[in-house]
Amino acid sequence: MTVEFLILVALASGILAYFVGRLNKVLGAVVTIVASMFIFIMIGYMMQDINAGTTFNYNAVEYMPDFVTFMVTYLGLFFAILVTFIFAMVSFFNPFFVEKYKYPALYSMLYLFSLAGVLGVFLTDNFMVLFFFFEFIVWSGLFLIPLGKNNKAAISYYAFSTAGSFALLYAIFIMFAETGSYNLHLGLATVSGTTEGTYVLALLAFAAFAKLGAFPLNVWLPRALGKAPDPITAVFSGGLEKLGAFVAVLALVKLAPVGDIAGTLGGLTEATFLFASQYIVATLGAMTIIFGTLMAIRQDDAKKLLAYSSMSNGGYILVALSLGGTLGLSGGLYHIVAHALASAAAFLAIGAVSRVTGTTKMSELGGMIHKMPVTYMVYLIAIISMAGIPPMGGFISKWLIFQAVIDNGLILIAVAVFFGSIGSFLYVFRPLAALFLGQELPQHRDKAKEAPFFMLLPMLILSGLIVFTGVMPNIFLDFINDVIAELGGTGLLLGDYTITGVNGVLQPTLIASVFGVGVLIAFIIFILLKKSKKVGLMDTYTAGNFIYTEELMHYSLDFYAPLERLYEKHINITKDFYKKLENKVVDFGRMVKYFFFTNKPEITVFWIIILIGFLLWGEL
Amino acid sequence: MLSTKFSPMSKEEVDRKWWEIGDFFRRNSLWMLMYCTGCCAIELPPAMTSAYDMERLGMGPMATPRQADVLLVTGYLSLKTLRRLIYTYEQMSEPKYIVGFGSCTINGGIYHDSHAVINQLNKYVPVDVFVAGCMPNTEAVMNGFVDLMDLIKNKKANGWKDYHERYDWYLANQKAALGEVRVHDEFHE
Amino acid sequence: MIDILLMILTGIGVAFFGFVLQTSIAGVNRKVVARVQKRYGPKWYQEFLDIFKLLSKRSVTHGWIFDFGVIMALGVIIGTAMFMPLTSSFMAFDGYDNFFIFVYLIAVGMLGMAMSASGSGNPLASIGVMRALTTMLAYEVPFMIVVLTIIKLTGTSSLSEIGLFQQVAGNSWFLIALPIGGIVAVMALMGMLGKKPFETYIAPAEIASGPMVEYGGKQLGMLFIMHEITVFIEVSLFVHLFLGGAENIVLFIVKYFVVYTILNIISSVYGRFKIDQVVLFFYKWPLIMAITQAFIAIYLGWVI
Amino acid sequence: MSAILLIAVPLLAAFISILFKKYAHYILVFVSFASVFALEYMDLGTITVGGFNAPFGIVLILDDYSLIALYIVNTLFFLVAILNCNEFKKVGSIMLVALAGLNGLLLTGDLFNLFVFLEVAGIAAYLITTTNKKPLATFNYLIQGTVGSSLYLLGLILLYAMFGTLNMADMASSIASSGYGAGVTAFPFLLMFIGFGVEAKLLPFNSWTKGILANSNRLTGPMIASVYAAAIGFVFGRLLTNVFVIEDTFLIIVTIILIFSVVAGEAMAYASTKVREILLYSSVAQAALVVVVFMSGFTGWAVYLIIGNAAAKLVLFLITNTATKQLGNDDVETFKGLFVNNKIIGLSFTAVTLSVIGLPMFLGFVTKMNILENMFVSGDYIWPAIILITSVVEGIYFIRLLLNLWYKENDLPEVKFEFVLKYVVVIIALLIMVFGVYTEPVQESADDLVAYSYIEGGNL
Amino acid sequence: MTNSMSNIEFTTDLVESKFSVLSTEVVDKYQVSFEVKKEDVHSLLSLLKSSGWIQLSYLSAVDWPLDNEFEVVYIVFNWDKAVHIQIRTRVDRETPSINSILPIFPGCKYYEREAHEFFGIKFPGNPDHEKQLILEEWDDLPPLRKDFDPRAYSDKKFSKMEYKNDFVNTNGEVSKQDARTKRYDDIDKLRTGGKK
Repeated sequence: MTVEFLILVALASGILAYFVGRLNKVLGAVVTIVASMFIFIMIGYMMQDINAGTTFNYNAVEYMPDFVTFMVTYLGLFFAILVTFIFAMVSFFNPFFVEKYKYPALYSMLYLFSLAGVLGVFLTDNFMVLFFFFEFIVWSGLFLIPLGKNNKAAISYYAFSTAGSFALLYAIFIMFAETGSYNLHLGLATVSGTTEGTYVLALLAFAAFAKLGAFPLNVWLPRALGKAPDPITAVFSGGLEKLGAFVAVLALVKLAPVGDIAGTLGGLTEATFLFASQYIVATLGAMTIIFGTLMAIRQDDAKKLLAYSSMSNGGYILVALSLGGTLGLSGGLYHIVAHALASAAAFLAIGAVSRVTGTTKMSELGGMIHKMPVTYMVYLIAIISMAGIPPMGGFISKWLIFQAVIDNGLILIAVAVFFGSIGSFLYVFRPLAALFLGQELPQHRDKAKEAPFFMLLPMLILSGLIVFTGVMPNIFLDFINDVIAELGGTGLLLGDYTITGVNGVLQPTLIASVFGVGVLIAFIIFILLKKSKKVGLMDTYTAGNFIYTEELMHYSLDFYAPLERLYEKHINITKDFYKKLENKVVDFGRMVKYFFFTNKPEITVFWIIILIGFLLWGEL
Repeated sequence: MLSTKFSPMSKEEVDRKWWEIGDFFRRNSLWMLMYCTGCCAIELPPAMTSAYDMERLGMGPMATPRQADVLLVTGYLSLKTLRRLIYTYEQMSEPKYIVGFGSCTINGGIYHDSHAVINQLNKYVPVDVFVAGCMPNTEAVMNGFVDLMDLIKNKKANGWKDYHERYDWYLANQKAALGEVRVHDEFHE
Repeated sequence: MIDILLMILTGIGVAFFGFVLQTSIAGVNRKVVARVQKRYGPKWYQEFLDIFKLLSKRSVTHGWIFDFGVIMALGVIIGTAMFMPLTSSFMAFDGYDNFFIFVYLIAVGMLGMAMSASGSGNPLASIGVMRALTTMLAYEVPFMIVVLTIIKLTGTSSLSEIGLFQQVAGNSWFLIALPIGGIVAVMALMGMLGKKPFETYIAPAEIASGPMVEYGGKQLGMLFIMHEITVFIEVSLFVHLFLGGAENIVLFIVKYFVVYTILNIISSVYGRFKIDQVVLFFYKWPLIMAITQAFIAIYLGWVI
Repeated sequence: MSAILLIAVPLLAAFISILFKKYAHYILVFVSFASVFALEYMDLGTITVGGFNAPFGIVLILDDYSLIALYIVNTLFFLVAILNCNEFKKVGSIMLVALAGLNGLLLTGDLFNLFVFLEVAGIAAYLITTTNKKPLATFNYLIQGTVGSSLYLLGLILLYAMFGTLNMADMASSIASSGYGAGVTAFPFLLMFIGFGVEAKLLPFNSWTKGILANSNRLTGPMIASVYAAAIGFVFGRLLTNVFVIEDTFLIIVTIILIFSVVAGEAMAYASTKVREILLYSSVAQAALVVVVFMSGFTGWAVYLIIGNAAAKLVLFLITNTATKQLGNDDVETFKGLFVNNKIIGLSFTAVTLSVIGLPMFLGFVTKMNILENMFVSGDYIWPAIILITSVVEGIYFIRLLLNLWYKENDLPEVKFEFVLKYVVVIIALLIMVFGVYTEPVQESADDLVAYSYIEGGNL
Repeated sequence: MTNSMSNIEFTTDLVESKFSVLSTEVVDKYQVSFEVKKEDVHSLLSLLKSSGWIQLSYLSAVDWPLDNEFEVVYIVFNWDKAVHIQIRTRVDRETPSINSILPIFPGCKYYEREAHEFFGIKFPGNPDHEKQLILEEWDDLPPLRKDFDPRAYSDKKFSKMEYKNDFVNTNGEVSKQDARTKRYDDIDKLRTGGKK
């Protein structure tokens, strides 16, 4: 099975989905399920016969240029399996959502086109191919996002993604000018450590930041994810955002870091073992964590909240990858897995709610748990992982990242990392409390019902995997060790069930079983005692007042108001910056228009004279 | 007469034993919900602070009816507060007790002829202990609590059971005085 | 297999010991606080009476999540306590007493309780949860920075090994070795335990005891047990991290008692902060002090 | 067949059409089609007009470069003509003159002759733009065009005084061998550059464009923005590769002008809220880009840039002006949701726009990538950065426009597009897409064109 | 002293110059009372509000059963001059009604509801004035009317403690309760001159 075949399958089935979708909307979406499942399984098969550096050269169709080559590496396969899996899982949602959108057939087509783009990006050794598919994903996403709520989001998505991909392109051309070929590994190896390497590193980092939505290129992410169609949000957060992580791996791991060792900090040296480039990226990653967390705490829209949490988790990935080393790399890569699964599951759960209620605003929802218990459990598991709590996958990666940070003695970065970690409890709890728990609001009481089986299936599979990654992480870490070995590092020391870090041993399976024992004991205590009397949700302590309105008893708006008040004035700096930048461009345009585009020909003559005068003056 | 033979206890007996054990805990850890409607509430601070130190009996104030064991009704009850009192009492988890303070809860006290104040609390909710006086002094209050503990020990503090058994009677009284117990209150809608 | 069973049984024993220890000491402390306030105070076993009374009462439930959250909270906290080393050499699961496990497993307990509280449908409970989480955001970061310093200095995140490190001749307790960090840790511990002035999330007169507003009977009793074990874990963390662990169980109990009593005495003379004051407080001095301490200790090597 | 027919026949037809006024538009269509058709049978080479040999007489050059240029311009002209022949019957004769002028511009090898054709084409353009019914704008255009050509003429006179020749190739070799410093030739070159800059819409000589294009109709829009722009672009290419020597101060001024044109063009388009204004400012930037690419010496890719741009602007202006005529104005607000009921037109519009922005799968992508690649290889790191940054801005406003045109719930604007127009735009869009994917011939021909143009155009 | 007196005089002048005041009473040096006709109340209050009496301190009524009238009292306060003004007006007792002053003092909303609840006065113009405010589910005459007997109501509605006979002191002395009853009866007799 060659890569180009799979890409052609994805493209062809995309076109097929379009035409089927024209006939029957739902059937077109079903095509996406079949195709993405097929591609995921085929990618999975690739695992069997991968040896590092297997190249699949392009020879099937002749009119393409020679440089179109594909290569399956551990790194590429790692990302490809993950993202195609997310695509396959999310595709189950398509038939249920596609009818709501304006162009259902287009939706199905672009969904598969994005999938093709993903394969192309991850499984190539050629920069031009990488860039081609990178942009390909951009424009597929560009038309997917506005199918949701509004199209402003698509514009900022386009602006930042394109800025990112153009930075990537610039870096590619720098390498091309150096080597004369578009080979990815050759190019990176050649510039690594040279002056050009510095620029390439900066540009690739820029691209990664733009794709991950990291500070200061964060504006698009919450907008796009908040407004995109629900399945697309899950795909973006779980899958497409990871393109940025991929580029970050290329930039931070495959290129030698630049700058001096030990960035100095007011006479005290903080980053003892880090190079300046690593420290800068880590600092920006830390800023991303803090901004993402603080913004997520403020959101009222559950999807936007999760979008900001994606941003914050992107910061973790950046911090981990920039620190490098065994712990940093494996922590970063594992965090990619953990976050992809968790955020996809969380977004799907929110999507399932929004399907029956038509809104994702937390202030308009409440008590969904009584009608959608399974969805609630899926969300719960997802957020436990997102907050990095055992026994879910997120804990393993955060444990590794913490150790990497502590091992490097990065105090200020550690503040951000810990802050994000605790802050994530705050924001992930909010949808839980406001959307699923609390009073059951009358406007959704009759409409709401549990999602159908085919929507629950992917959610449950994802939840199962989240738990599995937390209980038996060694299976995944083994593969990550292969990836790290391919990148030229040393992998983690893994026992049968244990993970050995720098300063401690972790036994996730043990934690999970002790967890189980504890819950069992608690359950026995609970069951032995007298049975409780069931009372209604409105029969609560109200200081004796008779209250009949559910909304009054539901605390969901401005959940963290006292905390928000402390920082709300300072939080929008990036947004304001881009707003101002845009205004500056507009002002400049208007100014030029005002000075040069009048209905008076003499103005032009005036400018011509000025210009000639300039020339003569220069000469004299 | 000592029985030498081991005889398995019946279920009722087991329940009774457990109940007695439970009564021991309950009387040694009475948590109060203070419904400070009237002037008698002023007697509670001295009872709680260093002068009389209620905590040595294991008593303490609680914030919500769900957590509390004993409801203190400290003084007169207007119609409006009685509604809230009944609602609060019904929210308490069982076993639960009521202590009525002052003559107002017994016979209306100085408000006996008011159009807005009820005269006799135990018509509407079961009161286990009354503390007489207008207002009762602190020793009387403490004595009332000790009496309540004795009642619990002797299984006589059965007001909450009475409320279950004669609920119709209580409800009829409540309705006669109040009309409807649960009213719509425009400030909470 | 039998090994593992034995280990788990030991763990349950540790958790039970922790519960009994903390509940007794809490009772004694109620007496201590009463004496501070010129009162006589309750019996030393009053806390047991309270808990068993609650377990014996009839309770109400607001739906399955209300019960499930309580079970989850208690269960996870029991599980966490099972990892806790009692002395620096005795623990149920040797080598797995990783600091991060405690910090994060306690969070699961909090999550369970928060979930259950919000599931009751009472807005006061949600407000309480909000405040609890906000408080957590406040105290956790300075504390973690101090612990980072310790882990960086000792090279291990295992509690018992950190304890053993301090027992080596020539090394002093971290409370003394890192005096600024020690002060921060004490403040953070008060936040963790929800002692005044950081008991904002309970605030009985204001939000009717916050998350606990709807609990009565067995659920409240189970939450009390959970609370006692949580306190046990948190105070033990402090003992192991800052007070040189414990060579034997008696020393452990003594250190534990001293720490808990001093905290209680401090808190008994304070009023209560508002929630934003809590956050501002922790992000002002403790955080600066913690960072300063970390720089001094890690990069300048000034450790007493 | 001699290339001179391409100039003579339209001119002749123009005079004939005055006699048969009623059939002028048929003649126009026929002649423009014939000239496309005739290109197939043209012999490559130099034609001396009137028997005077090269440096002294007027020559017409038909090499690969001018052949491609003729193909493009004539085809586009034909499309514009056939789409508008019924609506604008009156300007048939003038259109024929314009065709003659344009063909002359592309063919001529003589600098003074170039001026003549520039005037012919220019006057035809002024007359065509009168159909906008905005006399002031046309007057503005007229004045500026005339100033521009006068400056060109002035520069030419200076050059003639210096080198005594008007032939392009001869001039080039004379300059190379004369030993004059760059400073001396800079002034005449600058005058000529400005002269052409007015026609090529470079800032700051282009204030006429707003008046003309923002009020354009279905004829003038495509005509000026696509056909004329392509022709002027090609001529600019000829001059930049073969005649001008760009050095020192001249280089600085030209670079400033071009950077300013590109940046300000995109910024102005970004600041606009009318569809035609967006398109016209975007073409200002694109025109400057074409000049940049010619200046950098990538003739082949510059040609593709012109092709892509001209085709795109043809489609965009055709659709926009058709819709504007039916909707009354061209505010983006009015246009919102235009494509919801006109999917085919919309898809073509989208494809063409994406190509202009340079997204993959479209011709624009291939062109842009190759230009950038070549620039990098030649060691130029500044222009790629500017191009990429402005591309982001360009992308943003075009995408914003597209999304506005595609997404609206109700109150959709009612616009009818005629059959022929649909065919034309779909075919152009398809071609752009096909050559975006099937890049081999583009790649090869572009590389070849660099070589040919240099030899045959430069060293006659 | 002089200042506050002059404030009172100023006030009196202000009101009496514009309106026909039925009676003026200077209550103390900070308070003055005017009785006006029902028709004048609104314009007078508007005038006062524009002259600085911006706060409606209270609105209530007095029952005059013998005159068969209710006296509605508005108390407004001036923060600059520290003068309270009582505006009194009489309304008919059988169909008590006076237009609401909601447009002048929006804060009167709840006072008027209270007055309606306790006296039964209607306030057309206040859309909420008939909603219940303090007395929930009230089922009798408005309780602050003089013809409402609270004791009878209490006896009717609220059951009393029934004392067993042995609690009652019968050693030839009259119980305090009986004595009090007798005293009340005597007073009634004196007041009504023996008429029932």
